[in-house]
Amino acid sequence: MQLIARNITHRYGGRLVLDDISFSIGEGEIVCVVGPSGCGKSTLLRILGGLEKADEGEALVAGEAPEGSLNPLTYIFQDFALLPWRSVRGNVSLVLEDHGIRGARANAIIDDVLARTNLSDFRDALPRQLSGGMKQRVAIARALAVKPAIMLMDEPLSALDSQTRELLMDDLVSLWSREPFSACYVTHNLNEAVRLGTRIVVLSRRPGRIREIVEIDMPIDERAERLVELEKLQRHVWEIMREEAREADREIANV
Amino acid sequence: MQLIARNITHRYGGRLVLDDISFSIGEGEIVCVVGPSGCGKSTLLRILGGLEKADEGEALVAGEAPEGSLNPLTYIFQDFALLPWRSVRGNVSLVLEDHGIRGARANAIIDDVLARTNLSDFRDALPRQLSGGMKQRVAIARALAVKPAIMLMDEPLSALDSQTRELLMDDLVSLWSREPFSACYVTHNLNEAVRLGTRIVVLSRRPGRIREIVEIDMPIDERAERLVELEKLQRHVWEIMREEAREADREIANV
Amino acid sequence: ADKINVGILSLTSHSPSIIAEAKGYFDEQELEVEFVSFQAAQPMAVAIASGDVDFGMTAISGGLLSLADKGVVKIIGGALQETPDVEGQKILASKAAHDDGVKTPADLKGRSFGITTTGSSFHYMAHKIADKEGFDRSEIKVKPLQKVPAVIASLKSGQIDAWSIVPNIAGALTKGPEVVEIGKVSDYIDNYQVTTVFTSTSNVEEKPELVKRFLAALSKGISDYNAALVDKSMSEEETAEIVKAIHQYVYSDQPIDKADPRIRAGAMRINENAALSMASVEDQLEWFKSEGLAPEGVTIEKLVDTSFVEAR
Amino acid sequence: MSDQTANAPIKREPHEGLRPVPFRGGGFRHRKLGPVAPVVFLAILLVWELGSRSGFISQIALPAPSAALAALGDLISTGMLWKHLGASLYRLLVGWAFGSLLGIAVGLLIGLFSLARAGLLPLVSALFPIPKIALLPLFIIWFGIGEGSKVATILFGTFFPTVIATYGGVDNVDRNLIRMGQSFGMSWLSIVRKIIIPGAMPAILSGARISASIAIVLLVAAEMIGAEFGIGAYILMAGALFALDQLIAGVAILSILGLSIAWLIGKAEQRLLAWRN
Amino acid sequence: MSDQTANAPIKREPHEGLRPVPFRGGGFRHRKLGPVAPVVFLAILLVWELGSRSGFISQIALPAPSAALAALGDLISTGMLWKHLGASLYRLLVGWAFGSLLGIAVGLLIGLFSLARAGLLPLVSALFPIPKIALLPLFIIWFGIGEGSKVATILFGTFFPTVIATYGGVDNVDRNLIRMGQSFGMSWLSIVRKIIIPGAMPAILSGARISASIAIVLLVAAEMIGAEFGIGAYILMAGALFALDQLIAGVAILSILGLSIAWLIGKAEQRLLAWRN
Ligand SMILES: Nc1ncnc2c1ncn2[C@@H]1O[C@H](COP(=O)(O)OP(=O)(O)OP(=O)(O)O)[C@@H](O)[C@H]1O
Ligand SMILES: Nc1ncnc2c1ncn2[C@@H]1O[C@H](COP(=O)(O)OP(=O)(O)OP(=O)(O)O)[C@@H](O)[C@H]1O
Ligand SMILES: [Mg+2]
Ligand SMILES: [Mg+2]
Repeated sequence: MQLIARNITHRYGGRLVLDDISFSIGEGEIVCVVGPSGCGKSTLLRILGGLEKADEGEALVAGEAPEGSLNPLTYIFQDFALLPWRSVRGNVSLVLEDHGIRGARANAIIDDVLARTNLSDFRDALPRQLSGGMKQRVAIARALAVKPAIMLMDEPLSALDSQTRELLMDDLVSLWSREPFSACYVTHNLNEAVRLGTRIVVLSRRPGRIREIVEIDMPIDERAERLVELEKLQRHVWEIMREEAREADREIANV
Repeated sequence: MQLIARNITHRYGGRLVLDDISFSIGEGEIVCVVGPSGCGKSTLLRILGGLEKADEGEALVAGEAPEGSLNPLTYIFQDFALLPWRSVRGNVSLVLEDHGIRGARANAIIDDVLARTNLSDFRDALPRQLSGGMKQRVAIARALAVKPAIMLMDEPLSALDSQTRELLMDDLVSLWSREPFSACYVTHNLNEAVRLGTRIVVLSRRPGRIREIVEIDMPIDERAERLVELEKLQRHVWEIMREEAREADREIANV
Repeated sequence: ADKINVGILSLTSHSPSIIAEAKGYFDEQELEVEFVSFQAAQPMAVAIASGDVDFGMTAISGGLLSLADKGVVKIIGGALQETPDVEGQKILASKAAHDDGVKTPADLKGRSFGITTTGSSFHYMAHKIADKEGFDRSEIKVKPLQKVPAVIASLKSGQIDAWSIVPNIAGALTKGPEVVEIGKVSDYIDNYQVTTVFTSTSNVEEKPELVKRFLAALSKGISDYNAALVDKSMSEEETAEIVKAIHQYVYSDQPIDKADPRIRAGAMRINENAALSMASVEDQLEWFKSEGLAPEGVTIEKLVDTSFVEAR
Repeated sequence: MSDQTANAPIKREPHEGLRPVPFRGGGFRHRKLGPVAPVVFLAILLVWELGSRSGFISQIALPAPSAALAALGDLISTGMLWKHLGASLYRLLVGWAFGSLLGIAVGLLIGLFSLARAGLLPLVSALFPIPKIALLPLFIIWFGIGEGSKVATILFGTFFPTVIATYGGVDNVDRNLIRMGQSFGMSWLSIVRKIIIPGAMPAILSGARISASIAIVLLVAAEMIGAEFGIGAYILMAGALFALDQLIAGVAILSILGLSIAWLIGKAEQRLLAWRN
Repeated sequence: MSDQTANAPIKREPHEGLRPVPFRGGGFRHRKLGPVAPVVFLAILLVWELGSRSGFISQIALPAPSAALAALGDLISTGMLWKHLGASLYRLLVGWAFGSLLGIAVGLLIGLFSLARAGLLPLVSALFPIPKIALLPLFIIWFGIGEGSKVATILFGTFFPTVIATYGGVDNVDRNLIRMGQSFGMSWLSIVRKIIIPGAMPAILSGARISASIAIVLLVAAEMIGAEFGIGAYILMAGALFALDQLIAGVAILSILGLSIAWLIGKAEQRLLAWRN
């Protein structure tokens, strides 16, 4: 399945937030969207996943979702969005219940996704007992449980400390290497973008416009060994963005 | 002035948090303390600044504070710790008032520190109107206003998004280049540590013990051009810490 | 047997119906009686209007007149009445006021007078004193204090100057040093019909037989009550029997030996056969209207049904 | 690595089977529906009026709104409204002001000193739930039947919630701000004045909101004792005379009074807490 | 770049003028001071008792605590305590249970539907501040003099705060959790059942805490209407007889009742909200 943003423009209360955004996400591709604070990245991702309606333009899908996909477009949120009153397994089973999957079938799926995210020992823990990194792993497990065609990830690592972020990036790479998934990966962090993206969509500050789309031809699972090359690429993207970021940071909220 | 940690050991409710930590911070040195979550970095910094008493060992200072230093040991906090009901200048003047500095003398100091942190245009803004990066700049301006001998910085950049972090790191480097300050800089982020530290104290996971002290001989203001060398150093520190970080992340809170 | 609810207050003056029940007079009339206790007369009147209670005894108040005006309750007989031959309500002054020159009710000009609520019988008595002593009603300052105990506390602590109340409470109060008796209500109001028997209009109109049977039984209770407690013409055993019956509802939280004298002290004459003094009722109605405490439209016909008892 | 500039034609867009992403983000959001509230109010009043006129709602169960309005009109035309309102407002203001000031003072003590907390807090918790009407007989003895007992009733009623709101507010002041103050060597008094009290202000104001509505509820109880004038006294008199039209009129005045005070506190919050969003 | 292994001797430590960093982190922390509260209670009781015995506190101003205790003893020995408590608890329980259930239902409506919010919320805000004692005459007509009007008084008193707590709780449910539910295609009902109601539960329970204390306060007002038994009726009767010892005993019972209910709700919170810290 492919996801296509076609000329998406959006306003909030008359204020232009996104201006004519078009790009596409192909099978097995991770498209990273980077841009300064408040440039509309989260809004764009909400529109792509059907949680918000664009003022102009549209989000389109093409092709069939893979066999057995319960929720083709599945989010992973920055703040994890776990129900604090449900255990790890309860949080995963939550998204299966509405599809009528319970009992042994649910258990099989839950066991599988928890094993893939190294969470088997934490089945019965409550979210508050887990570190941030573990919480985000639970959210990833929950997303895997519905067999998504495309994952929509809104700064999945930015609530984590940098060491945990490093660990989770490794986990994401190894998940992808075993079974490549497609994703739209929104982030502030250029390091994440160059480590995970097959393509990087660079947005300007608000109103978000596409400044540049950078293709990265290096296979994702080789990148850990080619950090010096990536460092250069990251510098390049940062050069594009530095002034935008500085201006965005110095904006004063007129509240 | 120098700051010395001598055999500091600390417990919370019987649980060992810091175990026999000793190091020293010389004039004009930035000592970075890195370690996994919950290893006691913040506790150590509180002990160094006299906000908490160590169970064993002690924090010592040697030498005189520079002329006119109102508060030799001055903190910069992760969450900025700005009073939301005071404007930017009100937040800076707060720390002068108790020293009886008001009126024209206060204004001169405030104008100077706001200029040094590029905040002159934001004198009258309230904290809620500012981005995270600007807030931390205000906190830095406030710290500069009391002419500290040594700055104690507790993850000053970790509440910021990575682009803003990049910008603020540049600012810190240029502040340091113009007038070198001493600091104990606590962080999770190895990239920050290798960019700013004259020395890196690497702690193990809780109970925090010194795993290694890494000296970096490269001048701080040359590092932006020698990123590839730093990258290697960062890898080295990460190798020391990776397993510690993974274990710390997988700890379950027994609450 | 017909089931009826009778509202009572925990006062000795409400005991005729209790006696009638204990002695089986209601059974004779084939009435099955359930007593409902109230803390104050006002809610009892409302409960009769709403049909929760069938019969009750209460002083004529603004609330009762308002309900009569709406055509939901009617007075059907008289109960407590001030007569020259028994001790009646007393006018009391606080010690402080007494020392300050309040020796007779005539001195109440410009003084404060405790009442429970606007339009209560206390309010009426205060104004009657003013009328008779020839000063303006507004010169006696009435203080609404909601409840009898509040008035007592205020009087004892000298925060109000005067009050009027039934003799047993008055007697208990004047025993202490804080309160002095300065007069009698009967000197100011002739044949004061203090309380009346009343029921709902629907009972009067739809079940006059029931009302008659209730009054018949009640009358026998009244006779026994007067004989035992007011005239004291009954044998001591019979009296004790009656006091014991009353004790079920009055001062029931106290042991019988403590309650007994209090019950006896609280007795005042109740009109035989529930006879009603129309003159007094008319006077009261007049007063309420003149003070604007009763709706304009209420008339003596709306208020009283004289077909059940002797009206004099 | 190849770059692609903005607005260049999108490559690789597939042309078979394109369909829009289904929308699933609806609901759980509050739309503004302007004139619903007045319409509902008017509808209720209309049904009530018609019910009363047709006799479907019995006179003794509920007076017609027009009757209550007429009673209100009487109050205004005779000028009694201002007398009643004036008396009640005076009691409210004095009782509430002193209750709040005392409550804030005690709340700060409890919030700042461990000893005060250990000694006073259980006392406050034990006395808070005591219904004030139960104490009226005592209040008469303690404070007399003049303004004293009325003001005291309201004062007691507002004191306890204010204490609880205040110490809760102090407890919730960001510990990091206090630590910041200490780290800059600020004096104890400076920290209390410049950090703790402003930080507790939102909680104190929302406590004021609660205590104001408690004060209005207690007005009726307070004016049970020897009050000639006052909205509570007016309601009690109407109840005693079973003048339901006046009763409803009095209750409506209280309700309006409550809404007005809430509105005023809202304004105060907007000014004092302008630093919040 | 040179490495230095842990616990190697520290280089460059200066030896002149070494002095400890001054401590400045004291205060603003709550120490546990175990037995202060009981000591304060006992001290107050003692002073009060001695004051009463010596005549310093007038008998009519306040009875001695021993007298109140004796009255409580009488209540227990005559077995009346259980009769009074039983009657009151029944009213509290029924009134509070129905008030809370209705309140939660209406609160959910207001929280979930814009139309209900626009129509009902102003009504609730207008009716909330009406003092229940003002309505007693009407309650008698509407609900009779039996248990009906007593339960209704408590029901009305608890209904409004529960509505407000519930819709506030629904409003404060993390919007991101709702968005998460929608993004996984959960049905409206599932989102309400599995996300919104559990998310609003802490607010609902703290609303229950408030409404329970309101219910106890209203007990006295409720039992003004033709109650033979009940703690409120007992207090009213004691007030009527000016039996201050019984009055204080009754008030103490209410206070204990309030604290017990608060404790029970605390337990319920611990169980139902075990997922919180
Ligand atoms: N529901 C909304 N109503 C009104 N304005 C909104 C809403 N959501 C977002 N905005 C505004 O739209 C702009 C873009 O917001 P968005 O959250 O998409 O940015 P972002 O790029 O994700 O920012 P960040 O990097 O901080 O996450 C911001 O100025 C924000 O204030
Ligand atoms: N005041 C306190 N009382 C009890 N335990 C505490 C206290 N402060 C910290 N701790 C515990 O001490 C340990 C170290 O805490 P500290 O905040 O110093 O770690 P840290 O290294 O700063 O962690 P992080 O990277 O998450 O900021 C943690 O396990 C923490 O739970
Ligand atoms: Mg965002
Ligand atoms: Mg820390």
